[in-house]
Amino acid sequence: MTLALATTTMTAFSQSFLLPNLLAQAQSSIPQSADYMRILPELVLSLFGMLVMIVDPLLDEENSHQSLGTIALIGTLAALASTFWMAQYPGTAFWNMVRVDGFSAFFHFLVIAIAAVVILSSFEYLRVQRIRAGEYYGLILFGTVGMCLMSSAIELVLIFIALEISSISTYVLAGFRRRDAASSESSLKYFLLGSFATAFFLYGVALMFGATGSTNIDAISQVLRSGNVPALAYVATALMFVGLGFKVAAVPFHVWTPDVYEGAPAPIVGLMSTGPKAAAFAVLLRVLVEANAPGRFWLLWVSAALTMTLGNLCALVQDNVKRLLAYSSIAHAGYVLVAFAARPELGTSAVMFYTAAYAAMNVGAFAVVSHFANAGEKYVAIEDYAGLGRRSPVLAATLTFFLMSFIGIPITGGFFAKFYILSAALKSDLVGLTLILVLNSAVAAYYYLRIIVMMYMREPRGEVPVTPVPAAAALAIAVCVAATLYLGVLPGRVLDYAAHSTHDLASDTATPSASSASLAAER
Amino acid sequence: MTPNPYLWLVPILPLAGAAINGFFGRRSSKNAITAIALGFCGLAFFLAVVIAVRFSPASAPYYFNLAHWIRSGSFQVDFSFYLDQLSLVMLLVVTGVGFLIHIYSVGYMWDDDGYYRFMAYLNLFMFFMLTLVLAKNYLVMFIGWEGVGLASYLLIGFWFIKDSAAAAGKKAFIVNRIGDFGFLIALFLMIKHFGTLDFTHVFAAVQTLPTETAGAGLLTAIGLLLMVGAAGKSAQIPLYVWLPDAMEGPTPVSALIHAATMVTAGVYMVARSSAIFDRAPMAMMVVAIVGTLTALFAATIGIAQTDIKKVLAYSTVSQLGYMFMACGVGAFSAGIFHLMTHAFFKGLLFLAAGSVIHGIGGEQDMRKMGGLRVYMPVTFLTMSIATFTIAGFPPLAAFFSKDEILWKAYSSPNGSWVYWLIGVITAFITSFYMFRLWFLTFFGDYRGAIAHDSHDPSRAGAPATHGHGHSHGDPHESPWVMLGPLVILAILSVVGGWIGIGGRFEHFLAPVFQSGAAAELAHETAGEAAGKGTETLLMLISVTAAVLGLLLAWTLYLRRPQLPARIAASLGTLYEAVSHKYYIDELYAVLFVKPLIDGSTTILWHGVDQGVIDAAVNDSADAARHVSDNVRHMQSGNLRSYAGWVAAGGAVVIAYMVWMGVR
Amino acid sequence: MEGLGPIILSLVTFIPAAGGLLILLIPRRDRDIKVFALVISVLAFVASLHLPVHLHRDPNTFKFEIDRVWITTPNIHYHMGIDGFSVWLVVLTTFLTPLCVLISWTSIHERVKEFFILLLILETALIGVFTSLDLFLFYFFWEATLIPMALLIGMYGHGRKVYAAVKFFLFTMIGSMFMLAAIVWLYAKTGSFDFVVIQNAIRSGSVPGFETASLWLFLGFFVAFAVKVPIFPLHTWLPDAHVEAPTAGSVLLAGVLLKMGTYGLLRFNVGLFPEQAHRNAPWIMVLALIGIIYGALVSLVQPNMKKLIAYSSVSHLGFVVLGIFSFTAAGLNGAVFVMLAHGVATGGLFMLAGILYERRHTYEITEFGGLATPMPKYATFFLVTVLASVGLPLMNGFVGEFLVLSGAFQARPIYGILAATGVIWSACYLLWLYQRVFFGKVKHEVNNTLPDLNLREKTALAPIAIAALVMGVAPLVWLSAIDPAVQAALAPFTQLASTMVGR
Amino acid sequence: MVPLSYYLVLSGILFVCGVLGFLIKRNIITIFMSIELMLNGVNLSFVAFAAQWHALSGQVFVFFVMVVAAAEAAVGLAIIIAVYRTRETLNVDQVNLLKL
Amino acid sequence: MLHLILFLFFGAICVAGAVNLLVQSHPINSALSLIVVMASLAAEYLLLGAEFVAAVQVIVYAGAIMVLFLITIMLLNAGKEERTQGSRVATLIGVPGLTIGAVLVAWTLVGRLSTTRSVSIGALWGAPKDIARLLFRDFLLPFEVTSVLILIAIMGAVVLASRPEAIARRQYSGPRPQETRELVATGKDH
Repeated sequence: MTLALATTTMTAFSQSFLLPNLLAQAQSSIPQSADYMRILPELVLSLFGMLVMIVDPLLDEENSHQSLGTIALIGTLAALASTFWMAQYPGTAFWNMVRVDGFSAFFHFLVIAIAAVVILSSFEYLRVQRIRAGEYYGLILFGTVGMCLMSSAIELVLIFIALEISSISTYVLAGFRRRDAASSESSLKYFLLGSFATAFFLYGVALMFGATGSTNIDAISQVLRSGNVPALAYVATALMFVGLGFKVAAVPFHVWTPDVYEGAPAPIVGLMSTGPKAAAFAVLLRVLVEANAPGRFWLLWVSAALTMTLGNLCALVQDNVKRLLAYSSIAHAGYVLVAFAARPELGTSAVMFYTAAYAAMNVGAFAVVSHFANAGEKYVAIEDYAGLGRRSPVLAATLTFFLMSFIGIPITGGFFAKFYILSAALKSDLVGLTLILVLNSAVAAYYYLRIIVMMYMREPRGEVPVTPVPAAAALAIAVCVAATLYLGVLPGRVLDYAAHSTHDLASDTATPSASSASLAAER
Repeated sequence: MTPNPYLWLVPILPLAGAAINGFFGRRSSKNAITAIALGFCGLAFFLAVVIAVRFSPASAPYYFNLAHWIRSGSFQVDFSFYLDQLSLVMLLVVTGVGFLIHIYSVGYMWDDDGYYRFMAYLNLFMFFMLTLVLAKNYLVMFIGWEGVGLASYLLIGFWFIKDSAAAAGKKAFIVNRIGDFGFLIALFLMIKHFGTLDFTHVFAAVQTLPTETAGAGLLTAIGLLLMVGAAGKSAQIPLYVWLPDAMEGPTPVSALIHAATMVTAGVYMVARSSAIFDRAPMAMMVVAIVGTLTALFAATIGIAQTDIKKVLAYSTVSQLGYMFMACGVGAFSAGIFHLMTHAFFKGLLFLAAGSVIHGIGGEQDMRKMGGLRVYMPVTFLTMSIATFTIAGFPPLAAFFSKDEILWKAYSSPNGSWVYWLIGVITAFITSFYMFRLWFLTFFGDYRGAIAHDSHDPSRAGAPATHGHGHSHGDPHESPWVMLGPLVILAILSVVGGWIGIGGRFEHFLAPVFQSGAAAELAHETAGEAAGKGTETLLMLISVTAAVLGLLLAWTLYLRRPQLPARIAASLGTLYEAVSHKYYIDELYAVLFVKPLIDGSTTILWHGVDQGVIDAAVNDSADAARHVSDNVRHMQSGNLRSYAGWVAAGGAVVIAYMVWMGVR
Repeated sequence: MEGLGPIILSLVTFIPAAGGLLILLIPRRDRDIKVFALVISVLAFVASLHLPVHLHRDPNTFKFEIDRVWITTPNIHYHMGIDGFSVWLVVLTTFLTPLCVLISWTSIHERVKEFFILLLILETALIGVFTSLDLFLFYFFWEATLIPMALLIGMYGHGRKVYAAVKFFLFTMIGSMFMLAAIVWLYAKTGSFDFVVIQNAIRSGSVPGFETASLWLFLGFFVAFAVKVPIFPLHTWLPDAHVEAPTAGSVLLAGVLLKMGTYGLLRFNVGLFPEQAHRNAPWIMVLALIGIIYGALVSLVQPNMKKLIAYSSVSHLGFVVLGIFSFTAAGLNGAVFVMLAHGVATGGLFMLAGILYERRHTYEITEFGGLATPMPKYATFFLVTVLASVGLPLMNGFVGEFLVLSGAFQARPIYGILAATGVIWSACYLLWLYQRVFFGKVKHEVNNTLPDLNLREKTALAPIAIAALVMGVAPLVWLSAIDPAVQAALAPFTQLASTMVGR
Repeated sequence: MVPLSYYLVLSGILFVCGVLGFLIKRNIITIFMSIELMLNGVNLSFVAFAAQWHALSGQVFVFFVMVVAAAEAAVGLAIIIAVYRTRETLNVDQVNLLKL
Repeated sequence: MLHLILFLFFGAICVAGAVNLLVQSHPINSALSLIVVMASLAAEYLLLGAEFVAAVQVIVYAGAIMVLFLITIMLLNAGKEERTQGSRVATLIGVPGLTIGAVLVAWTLVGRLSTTRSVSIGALWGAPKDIARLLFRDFLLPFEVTSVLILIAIMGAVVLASRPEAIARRQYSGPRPQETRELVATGKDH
């Protein structure tokens, strides 16, 4: 089996690097070095992914976790570094397949960082849960490639493929807790519904292709901005929204989220609730905003309202922490959709900031949860957290910090994230949505508070063990805390960057005023 | 207006005494305590005398600004003191009588564990009372006003072990608060319309206003509200209820606070505000009516009381009624005159009664007394003087003052013969029940059981009343430290009235009551011819009334002691009602207290607070949880259902978009 | 000259928090921790005294201002400063905290370290609320008070502590969310969080769409503050929170936290939206009125000492709101003064109740009676505090209430009259409480053996009694600082107010 | 001469049949098949549009879609096997441990 | 004309196969009918002049993918599916919603389509050469990226399809997790 793997790896390797050289003769059909620079992080990631695959068979199961994890970590860090390098080469590559701009660089960085932290927090988890490391890390790395491509692709087909890469890898990762029926079930549900939604998305792409004769975002936006929009484009947008709405868990396409999050391994939940979601939001921005999809305003308005309300409502009575956080992630997706409904030049930066902040706190929260869950993820009920504040104060404090960030208490990233969405919404006079958002976040405070109350105000239950936090997980949590705090105390730099790259997005497209005008027309 | 830097010392001295005793009394010897208390109080008295001696009508009034107190925006109030003829009289009365009663208390309270507390409280009371009297503006007056209320609260509840005493104290404070409420509103009106509370400025402002004929007006409102305050402090209808209960306090307290000084504060305040009342005839009339009714009403109750102190309490209420009657008809000077004499003889009465109670071991029920004149001659003598005085026999003090009041009630422009008639009837009743008391207490033979049996166990907590080692056994005379004040007061209640002869007192006070007095004088010169004749006639009538009262009491309680019971029987319900003070307390309980408590409990607390607001909060929380519980069943766990949701949602989205497209 | 100038304010604000963080490092020896906490809080108090001493009297500017850029986007400044309104509230906070430390000396047995850390952090947050002039900073401190308080209630309380804590948290949270929306709107339109900037922008009418939005903004702020005050229908969290909270918690809750609400009304609702404030004054005053009478009546019948005091706070703060919305000099002066007086008096009452709880572990009034015999010193302190709370002249309660009432009376006589009945009610419920607890014979045997106050408790209570007396006798010390701020606040109201009095 | 819309309608029918199958079929494998059916429908419309726009890229998309479909098939069937191992059933209605 | 007939013929087969897939209760039959659909689709591609696609359709879909399906069905020897009533939502909400959506889409496709140009055989110059040009130049990146996709698919298949006991035996120690689903999971281990 490993042999087969090795061979496939080699073929893939050869495909991705030798072929271009073979084609080198045909002039004007040679990818320039700049082109490779513009997909440098993807290249690095897949390189290390293969490295993991190769090393895996050489080590014995017992102590492969550490070494493989280290390799994967190094890979992500290298990719992270290469992101900066990539950012030096703005522009399109591979014949208008990908565009490197502030926007994509931002999401590259975000997604890879998430992957890095998740890998870090998985070190111990894999040992405790007895999960094979090789495929695990490999899949994370390759999945990250997909996410990165999602954020930079400007060609619907490439977007589709990237989407599939990230999805399939997460389908598999969700089912990694092999001994647990829940895990495989979540994997199945995720897979079937995922491909179901992807089919919708694909159909949308087809219709968009039919309506505009192209699948390139720029070309599409040209058509869609030019006066008369074909009716087909509306249907296409609808279908694509269904597909992407599923990926970002917007009501009523959210149904998969709680089940999948509950069944999947905790660190993976941390990954898939942030990484693919961030990428999906990026795609949504490209498809809806950059391509200036028609008739999207009320669509977003309603689904935003529904999403946050339903998410919070359901979360009120959850007793399983993972499930509770799943619903909360639905609610947060709703908050982000509010920003989508705002005027693009305001909303986009808010979206970017929110995804970043949410990633920081959510990955952190799940890192804590996954450490505390223990073998077989036995302890994920809220009651198991009773008295945590007394038994391991630091862990409890960090979790409290993340929960505060969820609630949106100042000097946490969550506050500014919410703040920016609010200000974007208010600046574009979405008073109704603002009120719904405000009420929602007030309600949401209740169920986050439940956990805090459990940890600090209830007596410990004896049988729940508390193992000391291993170094790697501690480091991961620390990184998340630092990030959340940084975004909460000095959001300036990130925000400037987001706003700036919003200009990229807006300038790639026609003037933002045009699209906002089209929005205004829809009200 | 001439400054007098000593004014502020008068109140401060007793305060110092109170502070010293209050803080260190617990650990210092009784002699030290006595020295401190009497020392500072005496100093105050001495200072008052000095001030009085150096008082010259020419340079009056005196004033002194001690310090700023409150300032907000343009409105400002200072700690400032004021001395004119009126406050001089009050000053002397308060310090003098107060000092005497201090001395008396030394004897009366010596054996009480709380001796130091008692002395401290008394001094504290003196401080507040003097502040009240010497205030230059209504707010400083209000300090004293509330302060004496506090002092009386503390002193009534002095034996707090007794629930009745504690309750009485609370009652006194709260009823007073109701009066103060009116007082406050009056102050707010002044602030709003005059922008100041300083007497001189307020009155100056008032002078510019026209006399209000048709009742409803600013001054009338102020006057009525002030009267509410006065009624609270001076126990007038309908707020008199606290005073009888206040007798739970030690007797010196009853004498000092609830007879001589504090309760008269209302009269003083009304007199002080004469400038306002003069221009609010409506308010004046109300004052007069209230006073008259109270006088009669309280007197009738006094008939049927058996507790010696209760009798005196109701007589106090009724005498205060006289004073208000006087003020109400514009005869402020007469009111103050009676106030002064009343301070003497009523203080004397109480002290004597105290000495009686003290002498027979804490018994207060007159039916258990009798024939005490042989046991305690001095007390008997002084008591008799006091009784005759209050009954209004010439030439004793009350004769002049009461007669003055009745005459003014009849003659003054705002007066009428009705006031006079009721006044005379009251005088008759007064003399009747006072002599009833006199006969029951001192004549006949001693009806009390052996003293220590007579101890009512409920008094166990009140050591002073039976603290004497030798108080057991036969009734006995009190020590001289107690009798001394009695004698002095007796002398005062004999001669005290003479300064009023020929309207000297009135002319002395005239500058204070400018307008009012002026009016009266004018009126007198007019009705001079008729005046003199009628005055003597009325005088005779009232004296006869007093004599009749004496005779009646003599017949009923000395000659034919069995008669009262029969009369009581024949009167039946009426007697019942009278002896139960017309059930007023019960009425208030039913009308106000109970509804308040029950209403607050059932309607407000359990009803609104828990039933509505909290319920709403919790219900909405439950509702949210319930909704959430239903909504999450959308999450059936079945894959096809999920697909169904997705498909349906997709359909909705498509439908909307198609509509957008074709629109 | 403003002495230490701008540093002092940050110093006062952050000394406690710094101390709290230092406590983290101290090993878990309870005694050291307590002593250290005491030292820190006293230090903060001493430092804070610098403020009133060197406070400028000129009305129109903030004093000890410090204005540094914190975050460029969004345009957030570290902008602090105080005026007559806030200066005494700061001092009040620093004054009460050492007493809280003393009072919880023995009543807190476990998790002592956490307790004092929370306490000190809470103090910083409270001071911050009063000192910050940047709306974001304000909101931050506002929220920051929430968590330590909720934890104090939930971790160290008794009975249904969790219910109380959650209720407290959610009530405030929901309210402050609306405030956040309003703040964000202001930022969205003016591009600044700075109080002064926004105020000027509004006054100069240079805020787009303000006319239409102002009512909603006003309400947004109002809801947040009304919950905190608490104004009548939103008050039900208060009794629960108080009853379950530990003594120190109650003291700070009643003494300072509630003032955050009234301070907010004064600073923001009145300061930023004068017209709206004026337009909405009638119904707000009605609510305040209901609060006064309703709170008093309900507290009259409470069987639980702390609940009784809690409801009395509802009544007292009704006075504050009434005074604020009377828009008269007397009213505003009085309102601020009542804040301080209530802070001292009610804080004292809660400390006393706590002392009793330490001895008997109950607040039920029926459990006591006749306590004046076994513990006279205690009874004396209690009496003094009660009298201060009842509003006896020469005690701090009187001055404020008198001013508020006269102000309200000038604005709307009938309101003034109705509110003045509060004078009667307060006497009723407090004296009745006093009678039931202290007078009569000792009903329960245990109460005979109760020890009287010890030195620590006396040192904790003496400042309260002294302050109550001094504030009553020499209120000018406080008023003279408050009055300029009042004049400044009333400037936009002069014609409005005059028309009102005319009515 | 066949109007383009005919092809599109046909593709639509296929797609709908796929969705319908997802909704009503109980056997996981069959459900997965109906997903393939949906993809086929999409492919048809791709090709049809390609014909309409005379753009070959449409056909290339079909190629990619097929590749993706193949990959999905591999993973999907593996997942189905895993599920069958733990649950010993292929009936969707019985795969509902995770709910609410 | 002929063209239309052919289209209708293969279209009819195609739809019939699709419907059959739905009505058949045994997976094998469904699979076979799916193959029918694909084959007839290939014909439709030919009609649209996409020879290359048609070829790939037959090779990849009918050839590779369906074989996988059949193998799985055999492996798990899945029987006839029982008609359990697991979900009302699917039938009550999903199906009607689906129909509505379908109708609307069809209506847009037919009615509002910007152009209803018709196509005839060989209308496309779809020579494999041009397609190759597209694939290896314009769409080079997606082409390469699919390799990553495939790699992932293989890894996933390997991980998920391998038996968990392999790991379990080697490393497992300590008590069995007690939860019910764990029992379901581990019930098969021995």
